[in-house]
Amino acid sequence: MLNVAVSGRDVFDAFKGTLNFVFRRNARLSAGFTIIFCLLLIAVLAPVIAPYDASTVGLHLLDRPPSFEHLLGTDTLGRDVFDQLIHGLRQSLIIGIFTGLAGLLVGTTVGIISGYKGGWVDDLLKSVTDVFLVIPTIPLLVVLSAFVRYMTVPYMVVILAIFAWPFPARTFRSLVLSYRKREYINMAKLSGLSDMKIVFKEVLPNMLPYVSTTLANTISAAIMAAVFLELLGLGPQNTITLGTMVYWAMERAALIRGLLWWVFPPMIVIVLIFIGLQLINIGLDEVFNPRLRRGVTA
Amino acid sequence: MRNRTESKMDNAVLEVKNLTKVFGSSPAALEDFSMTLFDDKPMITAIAGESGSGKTTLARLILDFIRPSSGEIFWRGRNIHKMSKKGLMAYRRECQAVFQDPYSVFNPFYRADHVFNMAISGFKLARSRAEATRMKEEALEVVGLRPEEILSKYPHQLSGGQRQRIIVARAFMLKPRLIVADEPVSMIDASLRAQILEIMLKLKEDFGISFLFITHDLSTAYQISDRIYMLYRGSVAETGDATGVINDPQHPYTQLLISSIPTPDPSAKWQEEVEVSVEEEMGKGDRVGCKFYSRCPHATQICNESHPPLYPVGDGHQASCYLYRELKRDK
Amino acid sequence: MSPLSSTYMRYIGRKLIPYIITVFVAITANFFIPRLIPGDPITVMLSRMSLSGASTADGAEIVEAYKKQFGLDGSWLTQYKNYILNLFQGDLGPSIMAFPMTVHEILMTAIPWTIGLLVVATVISWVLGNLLGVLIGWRRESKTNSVILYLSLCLNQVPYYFIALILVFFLAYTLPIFPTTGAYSVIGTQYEGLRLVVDIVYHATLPALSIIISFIGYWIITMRSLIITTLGEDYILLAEAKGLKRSVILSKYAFRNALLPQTAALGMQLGFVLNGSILLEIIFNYPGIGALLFLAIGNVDYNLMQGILLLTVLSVLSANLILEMVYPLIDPRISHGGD
Amino acid sequence: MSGSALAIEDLKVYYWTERGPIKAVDGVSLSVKKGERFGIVGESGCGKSTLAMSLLRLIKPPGTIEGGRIGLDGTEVLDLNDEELRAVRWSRISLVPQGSMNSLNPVVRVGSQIADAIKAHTASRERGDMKEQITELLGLVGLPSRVYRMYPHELSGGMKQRVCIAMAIVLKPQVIIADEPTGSLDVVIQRVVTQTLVKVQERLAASLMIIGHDMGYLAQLVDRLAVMYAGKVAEVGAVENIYNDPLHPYTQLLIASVPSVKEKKKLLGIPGLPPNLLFPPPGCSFHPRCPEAMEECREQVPELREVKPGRFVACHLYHADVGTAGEGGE
Repeated sequence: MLNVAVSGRDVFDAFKGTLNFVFRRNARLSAGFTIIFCLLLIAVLAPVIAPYDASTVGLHLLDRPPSFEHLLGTDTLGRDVFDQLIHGLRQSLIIGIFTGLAGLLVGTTVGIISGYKGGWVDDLLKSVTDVFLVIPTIPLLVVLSAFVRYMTVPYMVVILAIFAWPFPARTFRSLVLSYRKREYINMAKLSGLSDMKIVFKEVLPNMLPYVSTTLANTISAAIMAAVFLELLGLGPQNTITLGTMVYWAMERAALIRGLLWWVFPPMIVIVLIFIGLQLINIGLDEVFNPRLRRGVTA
Repeated sequence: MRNRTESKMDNAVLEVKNLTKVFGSSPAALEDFSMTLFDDKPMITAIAGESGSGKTTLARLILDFIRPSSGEIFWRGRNIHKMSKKGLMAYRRECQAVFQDPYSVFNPFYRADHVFNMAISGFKLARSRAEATRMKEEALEVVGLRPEEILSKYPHQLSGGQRQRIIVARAFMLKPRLIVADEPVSMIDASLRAQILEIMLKLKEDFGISFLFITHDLSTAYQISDRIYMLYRGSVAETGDATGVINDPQHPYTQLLISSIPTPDPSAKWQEEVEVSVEEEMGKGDRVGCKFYSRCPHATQICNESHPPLYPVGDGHQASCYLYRELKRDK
Repeated sequence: MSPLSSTYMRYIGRKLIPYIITVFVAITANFFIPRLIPGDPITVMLSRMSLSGASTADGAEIVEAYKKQFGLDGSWLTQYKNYILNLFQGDLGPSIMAFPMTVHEILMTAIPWTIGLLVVATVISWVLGNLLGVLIGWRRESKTNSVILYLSLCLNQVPYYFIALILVFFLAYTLPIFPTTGAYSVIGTQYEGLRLVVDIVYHATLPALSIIISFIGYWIITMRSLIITTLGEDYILLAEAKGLKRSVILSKYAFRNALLPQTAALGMQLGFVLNGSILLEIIFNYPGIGALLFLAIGNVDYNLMQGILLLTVLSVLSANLILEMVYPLIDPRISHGGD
Repeated sequence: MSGSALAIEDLKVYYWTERGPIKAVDGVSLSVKKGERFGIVGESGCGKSTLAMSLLRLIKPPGTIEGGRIGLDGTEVLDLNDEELRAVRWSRISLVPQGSMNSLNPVVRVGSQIADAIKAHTASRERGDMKEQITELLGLVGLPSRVYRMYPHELSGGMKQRVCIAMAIVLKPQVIIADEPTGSLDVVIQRVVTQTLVKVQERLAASLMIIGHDMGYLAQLVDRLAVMYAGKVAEVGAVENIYNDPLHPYTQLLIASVPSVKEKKKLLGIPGLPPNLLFPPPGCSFHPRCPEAMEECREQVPELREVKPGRFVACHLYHADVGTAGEGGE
């Protein structure tokens, strides 16, 4: 037992060093992080900020422009746009984060197993991943969504997750293949570490930056696909999401009738989510790659 | 000297039998290589050769990082590829390694002493943290490093020389029988190189640890090794006592190699011009017979037909060249 | 390395086998996935016909007759068998919703529009994006650079369908310059020659613009980072030491090396072009493959859906295959391939 | 100085980091005579490559040339504007890059890359048949003419290096700089490439400055040798004198730590750590590792002075009795 503690302390101590190193350095990363953090905060506090029930129809007067009482005005069905926006953000983030996490978990496991194990396991998993990557996801998503009679958020997460894992799987497979050849993995083998320990103690810690960038990618891909389906009218019927807001606005020809306060806010928030995630992605990339290069003293 | 219980009838500690390794469709990286290291006297055996001679492949095979295409490796009479997990751990404990690139041997995520901690927890060497620290300090002192300067540092805060000495210290801490040193000093400046070679000599003489010293630099091999294997394109060109082979090389390749080494003496300038055929350089020279045929001044017909076996050319000194075929008959 | 050398042929052979397997898996998936959709095509069609007033007295026989007509009778297995046999004869079967026309004919009318719009727009955004990317990557100090960089960074995050909506709003409603629906004006069917072409381009401007604007950011960012890394290479340093003119260094040394991965990325992007067509064609109700698929799903038209899905898979695969074959010719380093 | 093809005076090149400047080249003065082979030896981090690159003003940010003068047969390189510099590069001073595999453009044929150098410096009328010129050059460095149409990845390390040598002499420059030309090559190929370099240099009667870290290799090759340590020149002199009678303690230790195949000698390394260029030690930067360090060494930076005819050394051991051939020190 004692010996495990000795090297376990290493992992904790190393984490501390990496974290404070990361946030001191990069403006883009902190910018991206603040955007996403604020959006998450709003989503979590949604019931407090927007207490009215956003989805019931006819509560308020129709087509009211933004006023003190309705910050973002109301829509043709008499619903407060600001409430919809807040609850829509919450649902969209829920879809994005859960799908992203599911895709990441399945993807990294498949990627690491096939990358580290090699042999027929690798061939099998790699061909399955390749088939998924080649088959066009959008048309199949549309067909599958049509399959669900009454679409809800959980269903959407499941359908999107089916196509969320191949990309991280391929990324992590190539990462593990490259990290496996590093000399310090041989050093670990020479120290009698088991395969499991090598993967979790030696390979994974170095791949942390890639885990976070891939998570940012899978979440933004999931939200992109969700909004796509919602704009086709295949989104969840019972709950408001950012995508369904835009869909209902388009159904009611909000653009032509000039109800800009109904159409543009959800679009802006969606784009804000993507920009936040991309800034985090680029920030992490810059922080971790040069470090690896700078790691070699002159 | 450590007391060794003589349990084996012949005290061969490492036996390599007809080892061959082929990567993909290219010519064999290592072909029919055999070698035996004995346990009675700790020795530094040099495996010398240019890039592409198969020396690193041999090291990776012995350390069981890659599996041979054919041939076996025996440690204390037992085939390492057929060992149980426990058996392999015991083998690892007794056969350690030092690698070439001091920068890639350390996991950048952890502090420098992580290499020690891995070995300690892997082989369950210490019962308490204090004992673990003491082992680390003792090992670092043997290689001439001050523990307080090293233990808390991250790898990128240390120089190449310091890192390499830490890796040697780690190997020493496990008290192995054999250390496979794959080009341990080729990436270190000349001035620091000498110190690491001195450490290797000290470990051999004071702690009875044998070395398999893989290098492309014959002059370092000459300085510290007892026996030497000259590798060329995956097969042994010449082998024997290090001083004998380098002072009086028999195989034409070894002669060319030694004459090409620039000596730090301005008066002894290179004499004649050396020609290397274009095909040779392009690495297309995949031959049936002797692999040195296309560059050998004494090449004859038979050299092109079959690969020459190792003929004895002196006391324990062998060369794989048909020039010495007659010697065999009249010996 | 000449395209006919034996190593090249072996390289291609080795690449073909996984593709054949993938095509087979895709074909099988195409058969089963549409059948998951609830309801069956015949009942949907009958209900639609009854809506339009056609008399459907004895429903059962008609249903049987139509099923035989479209080969929907018998178990899924027999249908699968016929589907595969017909496929090899290149017959995608009749379209259920637009009965007299076969799937093949419908696809032929839709493909040119999608290919014309999306492929052309993607290539335009690729060319513009790369040129701008080189500019930023080459002259790194100037102020405008970071402006362009951040603009393309944000632009790249706005999905093409939002840009479409914004364009429709500004360039069609507030300033009625461009049409927002159809691929050609209704009266346009009489136009010929140049007038028709102008009319088509006029209608295609907004959809094409939304693709160009949304993807140009991606190409700018990737080319910029490629140029910056290439400029750090040793051969650029030697080129400067040789006293070459800056223009020669940029074009023959930096750009040519940076262009290779971008060409591969273009190949991949073209393969997935059908992916993006659905929403775009619905917003502009452009008569392409995407709009067709959406229609087919609405009418649960198995044969049409199978045809379209197969088409998208084949387009992705052929794009990859062409890329794999062409790439070794433009990048000498990958002569005999083999990863 | 008139006979010198290259005259470097008090050259300073610094790399700027957040914690201050790294003085890679800290006041170096050297001169290379016409047709001479001049070697610069020193361990990694001593600034020899930076010095080589600064001669063609190829120092990239965060590096800057802080000061000093680089005289190329009368032309002051540091005063040239961009256009003049471009004209001088390669036509009067050329570079054989480090042995790394990446110095040739991977997607352009070898012949065309050499032709670029000609096109950059000669008007199209006077170029004549470039293909014929280049294949003749390739023959001179021992390469078959079919190499003209080949791509860099199809060549071995040694052949790529000889292509670079052919490229370096295509405009018949006055000075050739070779920065560790045989760094990553095997011993036999190293010898072939080096002999090519010497043959080519003698044919052009150009001056050749060779940068290396292996004393043995340079001994075979150069007429005069400079030893560099921590951005400064420790000792300069004819190569025979440096080897037989090294003055500077660092040179002595450097020669002693080179293993030779001739006789087995106790290997003497140099104790201590390589110098920290960010915060160099006060006085002579070698004093922490110098066996003969004196009080004076820790305070004053020694100047490079001619203590014997043609022998320069920067060490306080010799400065007390300048001019006399005394053994050394008080």
